[in-house]
Amino acid sequence: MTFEPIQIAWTLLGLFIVFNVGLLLTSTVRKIGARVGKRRGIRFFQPHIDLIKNYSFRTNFSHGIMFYLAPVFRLTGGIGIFVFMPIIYGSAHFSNFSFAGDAILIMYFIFFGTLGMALGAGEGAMPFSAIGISRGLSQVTAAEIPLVLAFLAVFIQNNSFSITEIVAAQQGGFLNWTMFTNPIATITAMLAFLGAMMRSPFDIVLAPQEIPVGPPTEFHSSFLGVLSTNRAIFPIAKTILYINLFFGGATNWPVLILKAFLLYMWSVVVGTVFPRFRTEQSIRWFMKYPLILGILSILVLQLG
Amino acid sequence: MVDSILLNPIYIIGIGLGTSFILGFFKSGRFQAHPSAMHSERIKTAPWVLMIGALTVMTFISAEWLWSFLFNGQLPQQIYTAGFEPPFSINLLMGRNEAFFTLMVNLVGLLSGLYLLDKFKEMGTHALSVYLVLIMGLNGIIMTRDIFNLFVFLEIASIATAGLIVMTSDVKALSAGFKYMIATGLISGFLLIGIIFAYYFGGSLNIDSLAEANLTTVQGGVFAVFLIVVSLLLELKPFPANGWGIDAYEASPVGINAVISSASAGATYYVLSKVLIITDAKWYAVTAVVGIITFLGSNLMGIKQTNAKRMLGYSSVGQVGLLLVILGLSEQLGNSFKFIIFGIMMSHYLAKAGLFWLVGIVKTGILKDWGILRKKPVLVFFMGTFIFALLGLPPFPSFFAKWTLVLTLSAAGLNLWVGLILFGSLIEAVYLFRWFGYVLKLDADKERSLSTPFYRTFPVWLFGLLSYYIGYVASVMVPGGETLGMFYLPLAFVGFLFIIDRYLPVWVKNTLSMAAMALYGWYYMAGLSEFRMLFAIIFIGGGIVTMIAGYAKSGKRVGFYPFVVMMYIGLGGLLLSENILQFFISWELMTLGSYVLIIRGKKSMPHALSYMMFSLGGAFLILAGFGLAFAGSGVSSISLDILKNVTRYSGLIYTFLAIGFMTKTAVIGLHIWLPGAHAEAESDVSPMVSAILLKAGMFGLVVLMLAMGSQSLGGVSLPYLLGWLGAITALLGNLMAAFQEDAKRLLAYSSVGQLGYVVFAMAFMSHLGWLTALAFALNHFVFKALLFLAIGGVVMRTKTKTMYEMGGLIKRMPLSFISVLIGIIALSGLPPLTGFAGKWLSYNAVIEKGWYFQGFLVSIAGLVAFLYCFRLIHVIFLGQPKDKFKNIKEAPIAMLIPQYILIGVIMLFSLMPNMVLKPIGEFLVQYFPDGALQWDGGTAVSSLGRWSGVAIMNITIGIFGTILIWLLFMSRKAVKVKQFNIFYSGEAPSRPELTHYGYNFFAPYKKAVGFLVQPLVTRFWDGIADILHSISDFVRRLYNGNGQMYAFQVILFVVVFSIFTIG
Amino acid sequence: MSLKDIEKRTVIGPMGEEIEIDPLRDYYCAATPDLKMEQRKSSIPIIEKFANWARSESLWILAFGTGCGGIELRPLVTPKYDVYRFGIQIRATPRQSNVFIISGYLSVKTLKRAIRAYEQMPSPKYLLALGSCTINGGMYWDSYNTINRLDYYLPVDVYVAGCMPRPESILAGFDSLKQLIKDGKGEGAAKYAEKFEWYKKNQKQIIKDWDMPDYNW
Amino acid sequence: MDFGLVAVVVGFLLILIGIWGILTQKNIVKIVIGFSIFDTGLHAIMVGIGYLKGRTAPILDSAVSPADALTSIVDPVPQALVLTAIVIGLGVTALMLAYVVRLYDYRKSLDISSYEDLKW
Repeated sequence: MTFEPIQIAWTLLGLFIVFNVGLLLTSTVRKIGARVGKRRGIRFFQPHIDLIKNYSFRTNFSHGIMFYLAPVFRLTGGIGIFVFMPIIYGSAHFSNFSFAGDAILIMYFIFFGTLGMALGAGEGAMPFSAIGISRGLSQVTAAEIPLVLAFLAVFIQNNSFSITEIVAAQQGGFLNWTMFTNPIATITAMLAFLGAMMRSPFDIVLAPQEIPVGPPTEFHSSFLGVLSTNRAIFPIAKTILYINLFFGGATNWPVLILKAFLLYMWSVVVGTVFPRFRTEQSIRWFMKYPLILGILSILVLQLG
Repeated sequence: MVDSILLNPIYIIGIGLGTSFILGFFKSGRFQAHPSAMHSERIKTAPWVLMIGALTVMTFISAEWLWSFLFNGQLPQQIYTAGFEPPFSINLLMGRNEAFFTLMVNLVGLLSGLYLLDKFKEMGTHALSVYLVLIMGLNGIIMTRDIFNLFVFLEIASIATAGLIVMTSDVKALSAGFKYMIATGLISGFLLIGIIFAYYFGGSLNIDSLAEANLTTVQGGVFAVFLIVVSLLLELKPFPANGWGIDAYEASPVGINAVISSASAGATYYVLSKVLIITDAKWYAVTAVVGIITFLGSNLMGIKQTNAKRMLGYSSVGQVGLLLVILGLSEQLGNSFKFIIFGIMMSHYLAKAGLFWLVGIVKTGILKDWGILRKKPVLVFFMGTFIFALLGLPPFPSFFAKWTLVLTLSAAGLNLWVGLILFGSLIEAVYLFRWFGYVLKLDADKERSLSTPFYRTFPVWLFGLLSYYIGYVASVMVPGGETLGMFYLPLAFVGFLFIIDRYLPVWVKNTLSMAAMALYGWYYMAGLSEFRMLFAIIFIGGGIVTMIAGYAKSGKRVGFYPFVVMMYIGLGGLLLSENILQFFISWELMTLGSYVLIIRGKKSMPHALSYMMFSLGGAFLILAGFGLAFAGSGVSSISLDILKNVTRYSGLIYTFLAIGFMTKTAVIGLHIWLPGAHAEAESDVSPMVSAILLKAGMFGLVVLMLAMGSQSLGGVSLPYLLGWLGAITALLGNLMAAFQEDAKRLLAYSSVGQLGYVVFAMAFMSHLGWLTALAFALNHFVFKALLFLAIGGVVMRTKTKTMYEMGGLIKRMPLSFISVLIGIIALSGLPPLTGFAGKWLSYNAVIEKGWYFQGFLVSIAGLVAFLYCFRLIHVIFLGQPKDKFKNIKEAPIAMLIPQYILIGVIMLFSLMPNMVLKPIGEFLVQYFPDGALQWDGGTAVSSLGRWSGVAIMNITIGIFGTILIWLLFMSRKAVKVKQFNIFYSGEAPSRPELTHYGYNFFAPYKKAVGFLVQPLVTRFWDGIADILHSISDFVRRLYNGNGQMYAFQVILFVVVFSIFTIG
Repeated sequence: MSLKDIEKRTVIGPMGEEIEIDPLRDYYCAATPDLKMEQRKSSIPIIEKFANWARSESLWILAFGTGCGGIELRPLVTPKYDVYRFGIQIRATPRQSNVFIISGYLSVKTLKRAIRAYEQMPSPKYLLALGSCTINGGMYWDSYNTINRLDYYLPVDVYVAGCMPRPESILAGFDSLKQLIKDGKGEGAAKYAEKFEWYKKNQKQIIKDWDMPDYNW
Repeated sequence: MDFGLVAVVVGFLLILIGIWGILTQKNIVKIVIGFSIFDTGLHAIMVGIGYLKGRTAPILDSAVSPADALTSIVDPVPQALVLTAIVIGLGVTALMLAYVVRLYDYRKSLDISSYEDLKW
């Protein structure tokens, strides 16, 4: 695949769609949460309004250079995993810049933003941010344990890292999805997914009131704006990765959005039901069933 | 020289006896028999001059004879006394060996005589004549061919020894002398019975005639042989019947125990070798067994000693044990026997005398008071020389001897002996290096001064320099010695650095050393290819870059540059070596140089010791492996290619060599030396020993694996084991790094983990695996040098390594911050920087090979790396700046320059990974043709996926830049606030110290996975050390100081010996 | 933090040198609010109007119950009142909030925290005062340790009278605030900057242990 | 009865007695005496070994003429050796006694267990 400048435009379009879908998904999810509590909940466009408000503060201040760079790192990480991933299977326009790398690249690019964010929060000099980061990093590394196993299982199964090839292998009926061809790996990945989404029971990182809101406590106005932009894009981009690896990918936007919504709902449903883990509890949890399942998923492939 | 000028060797005896007789005419001085009269009258210098004159003539005669034997083809000469030929009279023999041994005895006698000038003046002329008689007796022992005459000379020597001791005014020495007399009296009694029976059954007293009589075949003759052998063995103080000897070592004045240790051990040893010809093979074997027991037992007891003289006593006895082993195995050693004996004997002789002399100069036996020696750096240098010589490190004769010994023994199939000898040497190294560590590191008593008159330092100087010369001689004699020319010029430069070391400022020496290394690289390395070239770039290029940081130091930095250069010569030598000898010498040089560099750190004494122990242990394993390979290849060549042709023991060789090399890469289980050694080293040494030195182990593995491929031991594939080992090392190393409070320790543990990746990847034995390993290695070299330099700069400024004491340094040291930031991004393998190359390749290799679970462990290790990376940068540079670091300055420019050079390398490698990886892949194809990576411009394409470093870099920069500009625009009017302008729940922080979250940063993580990082390995090794020390402490209680107990031990030894030999 | 913590102190640096620390100067930003920044408006009116609309429809309250009325805010997020549907949310950090609710009487001790929290919010920010106590001291008008009139110390945008006001009244207060913002009159922060000296004088008059810089960024 | 054999047997007995003395006596003077006995035993053995039945001492005087010396004297070598050994034994004993004197000067004790300063 060679690079054509027009692809930038297509990618930006895809990004715009994902950005808006992400914001809407956020409000939808919160609305659903509110309806469970018999409230009406926020308006559908509330996240958009919040974003605009954040960008229109008059005063702001900075703690230093990393404080600037943190949101940049974070959003670069979010957009990065989006642009390095083919979005719509079979569409030349929405394959983005996936020629640059494969699933391994995405796996590691996820941390790009995490690390940058952590650095910025660190320069904020707020001890609670640092505590939040400590929790977040610990938890993420634990959540990655089953994730790596599940991803490995998919790579082994397809003998490829290329997302396009993995999606291609799942075409021709939903029974070809990894979800059905390798259910154990999928379950493992979905358990890991919970840890990556920062929702209950794995939301001690943000723990409002205890450590105000964790890492982003000091971020405000346009800094927060950039972070919120990432909050819209990043989860969707991550979800798309899961869709591509486990749920047959998507051949058009509606299917993609539907699958993304359903997948997103998984963490919401779990989050509404379960209380919060302490950090070490969640680490231990990931090292139990998800780990065992992950090992099983590879053993099954090796033996079968 | 013409024969006629040669003085008759009988003059040696004659002059000795005659002069000591004449000495009696001088005023004797007052011999103080009573302890209350503490002040003795000092004698004049003249008698002493007379004695020195006599010794000089005796030395000259031996030297003259040796000269003509060596260069004039002189034939051995028999000296008949009383005009009869044997067996009717006593005959002496002057042959090449005799000349050599008498020269040894006379030389050390002469030098000790010089050294003892002061002591002799106190002790009076009696002492002078007894001393002369002692030397004369030793000469007689060597030259006589008559077994009864031998007895006489032995008695003379031991009576003279006891006589010298009796003249000291110290009750401890007196009691020791008395015990010595009881034991030697018994022993010579046994010898006498043996001699008379030998005469009875053999009909002669002449050794040669007795040898013809085949005593061992005669009924009853065996008894004579038994008594002679056992008593001569006892004279050599075999373990465990040697308490009397050890006490005598401790009791006698230092110059005299130098003679006892180096001369009389040599002489007695020579006697045994002379007398053993009247026996047969069985007795040789017995000698070897006694020898090895002595070697192991004495060295074991040495490790618990706190007194230098006693410790050296144990060491002497141990060395003699080693000589006995060699003598006992002389049959098996064949032609190499003489060379081996020569090497070991010379090292022991020079080193032991030198060390005993040093004891006298320092004037204290208590090892922990030896820091005072640092007042005379030259003496420290010589002490190091002696210790290294004693332990058999290059370039000293015993190195070549031990090398030949191991190779020859292996070739003869005597692997158990090799193992025991190497084990004993390792134990010996424990106490000698601990001692050396004390000298280099412990605080000296400021009050005391070190008096070093010329007559005391001269012998030390002479023997120190002789050690090097004899080492050179040995290196020429050793098989393969002609290939050692590559070391001459570089080592000459090291010598030059030693000479100028105390006079030039640091920047001159730094420049000189860098220039020399550049030349070395240019001149020697230019012709290298493939792996060797790659490692040359890391070793020499990296070495030069890290040395730039040396400009940050001021003063003279004495004792630094020679060893830096030595280490790099060793590293370079590894690459240049074509045979196992060159390789092993290089390995040892590197170890030596780095040991001294490491021990320079403020608190690194114990860590340097454990570094040395693991390194030596590893080196001995390598030596054993080479020995087995030498034996197992079937061709008697020492070329490195023998590893390819190994037919026997291949699994064992592979294991030994792999473990040996992995002590350097610090694989888990062998890693405990690393954190301390790397963390406590100076700020510019840490990058050298971490980023560069560890790669030596990797290069060893490269050589091993390329030559031997995959081997298996007991049905288990060794690379498979290595793979698991590497993966576990990676995970545990990284986990341990995450829980460190000390920044440099954190980096050190991170090195453990990173080298785990390397070992893991190399174990694949596939194209992609090796590509991964090399990518990891290059990357680790760059970022670890970068990080250690940056953190070193920070430590230099803050004077602390504890991270939570720092904080917020980004404000004061932004350039260092950038270095660390780039370093940790590269380390953690985040795209778009170079670290990702290794990660991506390793996934490819893992899937291709099917090592999923190992690969999984390594991935998790990579994730854990995020934890410590973040901790490193956060706790030091982010968070709250502390009060006391308010005015701190940026790291010195000399430390920043190498950092930014390395950052440049990282950036280049990140932008154009194909520039580096493609050529590597091309030469890897010839070793591993399958599964090579395809390159499509800057894009790597494997069968599984693709990776375009350039594209990723550009896209990332594009996105990053756009967002940054957007954010800068949106927050263009931002007010810059300070550290306490934070939301603190409506409160204001009170102190930065209370507002910095840094201690136990990953507390919850530790709670959850702390069980994985229990210091089990440390406990294991500590346990081993404890057990050794306990055994040592238990066994040495045999020597309870009671003379009767010692006599009983002697008798018991005779009884047990008889049960095992003739019983 | 106490008064002692802002006293000058001397510490020994790593090189053995003495370092003088003046916490107020070294650890706090000394800048005071810049009126120009506080009043900064887009030169294009429609954009400013749009921004004001967004500000009014996205009111993030700082979760800081300053007095007895704190408990009265809770019903707002219950199904019965559900302020979320009006774009009102609660944040735990002042950095991300733009509405500060002083819920009832304000003791002097809390006033100090309230000032700090208010100043730490980015502009434009709005202050909603609940209850009589914030207007004239209410039933605590002669208390020794509560303030009587909040307006002396912080610029109040909207008062909601009552003791305590019902949630409906608070919602009405929010409505007024929204209207105020939409009309471009929600400029409490600008007023604070404009009369900064006066506010500080009042604050320092009543807060005896003033242990912070004049303005808390 | 072979006189030589008797001498050898007695010699060995003396050696054993001497060793027994050295190992069991606490008094260092007695130890020296034990050592002398040990030495004497040695000398007896040496003389016994060189003894040939019916011959005389190897001294060429009026009783033995040089001509028939070879047949009428015992082996002269052990005789020479024993003389040397006696001299050496004397020297050793003297030195030991010198030690005893000096040790006693310091500690006023003849018990060997008072002199265990250097050990381990």
